[in-house]
Amino acid sequence: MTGRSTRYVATVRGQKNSTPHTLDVQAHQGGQYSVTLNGTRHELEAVVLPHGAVSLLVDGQSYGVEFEEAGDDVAVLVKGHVSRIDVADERKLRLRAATAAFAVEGRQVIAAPMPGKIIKVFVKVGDTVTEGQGLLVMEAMKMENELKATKAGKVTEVSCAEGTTVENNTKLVVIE
Amino acid sequence: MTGRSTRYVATVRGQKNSTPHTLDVQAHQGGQYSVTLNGTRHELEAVVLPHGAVSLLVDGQSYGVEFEEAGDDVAVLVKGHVSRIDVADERKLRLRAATAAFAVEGRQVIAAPMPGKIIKVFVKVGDTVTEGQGLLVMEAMKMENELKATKAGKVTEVSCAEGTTVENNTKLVVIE
Amino acid sequence: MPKIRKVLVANRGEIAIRVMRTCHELGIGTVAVYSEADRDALHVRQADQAFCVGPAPSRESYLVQDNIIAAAKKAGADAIHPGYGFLSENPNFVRACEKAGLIFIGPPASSMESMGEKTRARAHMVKAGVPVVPGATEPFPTAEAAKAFAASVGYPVMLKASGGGGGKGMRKVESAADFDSAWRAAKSEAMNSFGNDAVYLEKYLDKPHHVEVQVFADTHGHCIHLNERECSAQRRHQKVVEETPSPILTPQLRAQMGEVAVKAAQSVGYVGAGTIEFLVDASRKFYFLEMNTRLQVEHPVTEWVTGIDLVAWQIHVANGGVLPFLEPISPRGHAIEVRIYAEDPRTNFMPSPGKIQYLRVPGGPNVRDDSGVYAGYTVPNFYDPLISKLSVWAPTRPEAIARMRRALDEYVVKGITTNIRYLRAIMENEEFLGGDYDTAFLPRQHPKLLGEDDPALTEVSLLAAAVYTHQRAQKQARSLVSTTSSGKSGPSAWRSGGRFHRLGGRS
Amino acid sequence: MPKIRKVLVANRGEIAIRVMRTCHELGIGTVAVYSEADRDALHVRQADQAFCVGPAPSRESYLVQDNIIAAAKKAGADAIHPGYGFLSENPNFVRACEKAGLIFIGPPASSMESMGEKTRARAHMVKAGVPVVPGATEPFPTAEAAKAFAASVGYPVMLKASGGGGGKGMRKVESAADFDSAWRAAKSEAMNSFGNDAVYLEKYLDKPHHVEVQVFADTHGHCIHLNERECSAQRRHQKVVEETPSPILTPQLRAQMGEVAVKAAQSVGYVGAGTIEFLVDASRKFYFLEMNTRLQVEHPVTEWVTGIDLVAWQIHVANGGVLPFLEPISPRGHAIEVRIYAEDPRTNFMPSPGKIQYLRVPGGPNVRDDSGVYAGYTVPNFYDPLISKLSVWAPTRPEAIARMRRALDEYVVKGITTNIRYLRAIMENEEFLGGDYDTAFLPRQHPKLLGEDDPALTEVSLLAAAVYTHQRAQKQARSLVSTTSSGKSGPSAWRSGGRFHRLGGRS
Repeated sequence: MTGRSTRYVATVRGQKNSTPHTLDVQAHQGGQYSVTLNGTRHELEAVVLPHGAVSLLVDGQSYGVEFEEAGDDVAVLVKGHVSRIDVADERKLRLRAATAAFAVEGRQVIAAPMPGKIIKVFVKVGDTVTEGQGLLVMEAMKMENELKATKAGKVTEVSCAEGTTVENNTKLVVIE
Repeated sequence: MTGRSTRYVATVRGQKNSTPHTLDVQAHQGGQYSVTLNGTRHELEAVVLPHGAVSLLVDGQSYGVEFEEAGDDVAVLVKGHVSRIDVADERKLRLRAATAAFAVEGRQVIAAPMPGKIIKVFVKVGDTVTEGQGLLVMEAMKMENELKATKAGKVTEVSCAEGTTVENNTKLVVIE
Repeated sequence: MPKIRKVLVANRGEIAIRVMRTCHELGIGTVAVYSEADRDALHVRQADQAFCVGPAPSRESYLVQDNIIAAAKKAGADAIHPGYGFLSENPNFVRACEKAGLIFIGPPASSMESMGEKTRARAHMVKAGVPVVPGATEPFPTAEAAKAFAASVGYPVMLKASGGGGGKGMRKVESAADFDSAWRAAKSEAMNSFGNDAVYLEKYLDKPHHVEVQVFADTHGHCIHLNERECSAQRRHQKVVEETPSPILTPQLRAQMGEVAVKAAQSVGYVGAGTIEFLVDASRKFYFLEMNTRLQVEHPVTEWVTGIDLVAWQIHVANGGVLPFLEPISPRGHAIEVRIYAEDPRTNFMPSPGKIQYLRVPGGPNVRDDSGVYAGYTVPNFYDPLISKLSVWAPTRPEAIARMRRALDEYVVKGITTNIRYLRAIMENEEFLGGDYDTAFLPRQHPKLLGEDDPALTEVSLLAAAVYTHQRAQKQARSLVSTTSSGKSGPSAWRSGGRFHRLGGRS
Repeated sequence: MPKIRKVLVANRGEIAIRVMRTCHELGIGTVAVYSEADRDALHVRQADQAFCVGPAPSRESYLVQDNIIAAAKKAGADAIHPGYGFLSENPNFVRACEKAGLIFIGPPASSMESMGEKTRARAHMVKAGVPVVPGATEPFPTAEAAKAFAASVGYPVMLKASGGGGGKGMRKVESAADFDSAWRAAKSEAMNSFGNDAVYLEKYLDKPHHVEVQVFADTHGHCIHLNERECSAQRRHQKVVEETPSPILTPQLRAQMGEVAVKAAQSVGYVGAGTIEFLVDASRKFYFLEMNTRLQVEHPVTEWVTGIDLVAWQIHVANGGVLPFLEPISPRGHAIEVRIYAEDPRTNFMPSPGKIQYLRVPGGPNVRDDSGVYAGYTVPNFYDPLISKLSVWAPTRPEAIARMRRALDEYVVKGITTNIRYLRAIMENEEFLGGDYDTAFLPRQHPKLLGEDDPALTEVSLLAAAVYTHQRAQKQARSLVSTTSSGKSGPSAWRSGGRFHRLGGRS
């Protein structure tokens, strides 16, 4: 019960109020953990089920939890509720502080969210688009779906043509 | 459609009338086969499903089939119907003919059909038992189950003791 | 009368399985047809026999009449059940079946023709004295003519494909400014879906409910109704939730609508299972919308409250049988159905085909699952994204809603994104609970239905993420120290399980 | 009256899940308890909260009253639902709950005591004027005394555990020669199962049917019956198939038995859900057998034909509510339940614990699955081998049987041996179809129920085996030729899928 504990700093992505949370994790035998979150200590027990989900008991409350690694973040699914969380240990935090100056604003890549057929392309390289503007229409599973710009900018690349079939995740349009 | 065909001789185990059947198998593209059984030609199409079963079409009749290798035999499960079949090609048949003289009658090993606890042992080494005679009682899943001799003979080995817990497939009694 | 002994089901997915289930119970042989993309689909295994009818695109397989009929002849089937969609409302196919000596399980070609094209159906109904929505009865040759007519009945108006159904080729137009783009979209969708780009328009009603009446007719001149279904929870005119009884119908209104529905069916010499769709406006006036001349997707709710197997009745009527009951049946209790789609409500309901890694369907009292998929199955990209219909029954509407919530909580589909959480949100939405939700309910409540963050679950997620990260770090440390000590893994072999998709939206 | 807000379910498996489903629908919180062997069981995840109550053996976990009550207090539960088995019929546990300020969802300790011990129950019933089977009312001190009594009432006789139920500790004795071994077996099983080796005996009746009546009583003096269940399909006194209505009951007999059942329950001041078991002999005389003072395993068939959620009624009554209906309810249609066990009918129903590799439960109209397992779950060795209860409803008995056949054909459990095929054979057995099957039906028909070889399927098996062998030989040949060409596998990656066990019997 008195093992060494490790400190983590976690931030929930995409929330209005994204204050970092401090968590101290102490591992015991048999998948049991004590975790202190914002000053309150919780007893956790985690069991991995055959299909990959984790049965998690938090102070006796029962949750089915699934994890997915999303870049540097961990995505957590619990009761249909999805959070994307950045969890950093102290070494990682120091590293980040050192490289923060080099961070840049990313460009926006619109990729095919499913395999399908390109029905219509509304934009060409050089066009200026506003947030929410329709870029192209794909057909999949008998439905036509419009892909929209998620931010304003200039179209720098259009890598699909009307009438062609594209695979999942194919890059279609780039906006900068 | 005119590929080379291979001949097999198959015998269904445990049937009253166990005449060997002759089968000529011709493989085509995409999991398709022509098989001639006792002079009648059948068109087969086999697709392996994600959970290991095979979806088999025989002249358009649809069957879900499962296979398990059981020693030299193939066990086939179709619509709840289990057959254990010996399938031999010509090389195997020649080999068998050559070694047939050395075949011996096997001894009978009674193994634990499930993990459980030995409640009672009725026999000891040297006892003569008749077919169907009770050898021992195991408890598993709250039920007591009697294991019986599947043929008459003499007990040559008793490798379990009352009150002990045994794993699945543990050898318990040998009769010769 | 010839007895039906073997039925070819000219469909796929859940409805093919639904029809085969009844055939199986009746001791009738079943024949599946499948496209090249569907060789491993569940309906192929559910059937006694199965024949390939062409490549993946429906137009080259499930819609090729000759291939379907050839399969039926080869299999020795004596009847064809069309399910819904595909060839189910195609009178030419009915005639082709008859010519081939096959019983078509459905209405005669003539009633299909009378009801198949919406403008013709309207004209028929007007003649039969059935109330219809104010609007034009003929497709418009040009956008200008249509626009002029829209101005005369007043906005908003609805554009509708003359040859269609299922919400395809339909567009609501709020004002003259939006007319042109809506007109183009409706025509193009109509052409793509039905091979016919004729479009007409109607006045859009005030807070309309979509309420439909199930009718059933035999070949002996009997026709009854089996009560209504409330189908106002629609998205792009695609039904999402259906229930019966309708929360807004009085017994008087039910009886009136039932009577009109029977009259409508009789006026076109209908036979078999059919559905008369009505719009019921804020003043509870009802208007004929269209008739679906086939089994409806949402038929299970009617089965729940009547105890009738509608597919068994279809076969019975096709065999020349007399309807088992000749009086309307009072509904018993309340039933709700939701449609589980492989789609992502957060990205404008984008379809999400892919492999189902894990599946657990709900069970227990009065829960019914009609699905066409199985664990390990890859939902293909070529067909409708409907993977399951979940329906429940309970003595009262609030109990049925509570049961549906429970059933949705139990439903696990891993590997692809589904609308299960969105459906769950509908079952908690105040407007839905109130019962008086019109056809604009889903678009209106959309942001709410996507759900909000729950602080308690966020806390659990933080704890879980910390433990996950900690465990991962420990494992990495261990594997750095001793990569040679094999066999003995840690106490709890964590792994990132099956994928759950589109977690944080696009990036 | 205190409102129940959170229920601890002192059970595991399908019944724990059954109870939690209703709690969930009622908005009542749920608490699971589990043994160390059950940490990954489904009921732990189904619950809102879960607490470990001890090691795997029930006597050290599910039967430890203090641990259960401590978990309830810790979780803040205000009531305990015992399910069936375990502590469900233990009056001391009822008192312990009361002492701890917890509502026990079940009858008062006093009615349990009056009905719990069979000999005492018989005496009570004789006093209340309820007909009982001829036999002794007290346990026998010695085998000799019992044997003498058996001779006096005449063979065959039944030995029964005084403290038991569920077929444990029961033995039919055909003649004096078999008496001693049966006596020993019954006493030892009684001791193992109930910690009490008292055994009594009764005359064995001619072609008896086991027909039981569901009763329900509230705390306001109301008591009704909810019709009967026919449970004569038994093996070693373990029910295998149950149905309602009983095919052998006339409406008169139903009314009579219902009346007697209500009288029996009232005579012991009963509250909640209970079942009066009767034997009905060849002349249709009926005799009180025993009362089960808890929810019965086979309660779903009653739920099907009445539309009532019996667990919801239990909670309602425990909350002090008045029964929602005070008149008997006519059954609607017909319902059948079968019990799916992890056992092998071919090896004397040997239990077969192990890992469920793949699971697909049946769906479609009027099929209900109550299971306590999931794909990937390892059925442990410590508890009852019941893995699922499958039940169906249809308007008539023949339709219900056809539906059950269809549902069993759809049920796929891979990795462990089950009795599904055996259950399927029951649904085709002439005697079962006839409806007049007594309690000796299953042993009598045993060889037939194991099934016979089907020549058509043997032919398919031969073809399949040949193709399988051919494919395997080709693959071996290929891998001998080029073990280096990786990535590109054959067109159809055959593999010997999940195991299916005990294929050709033992060898």
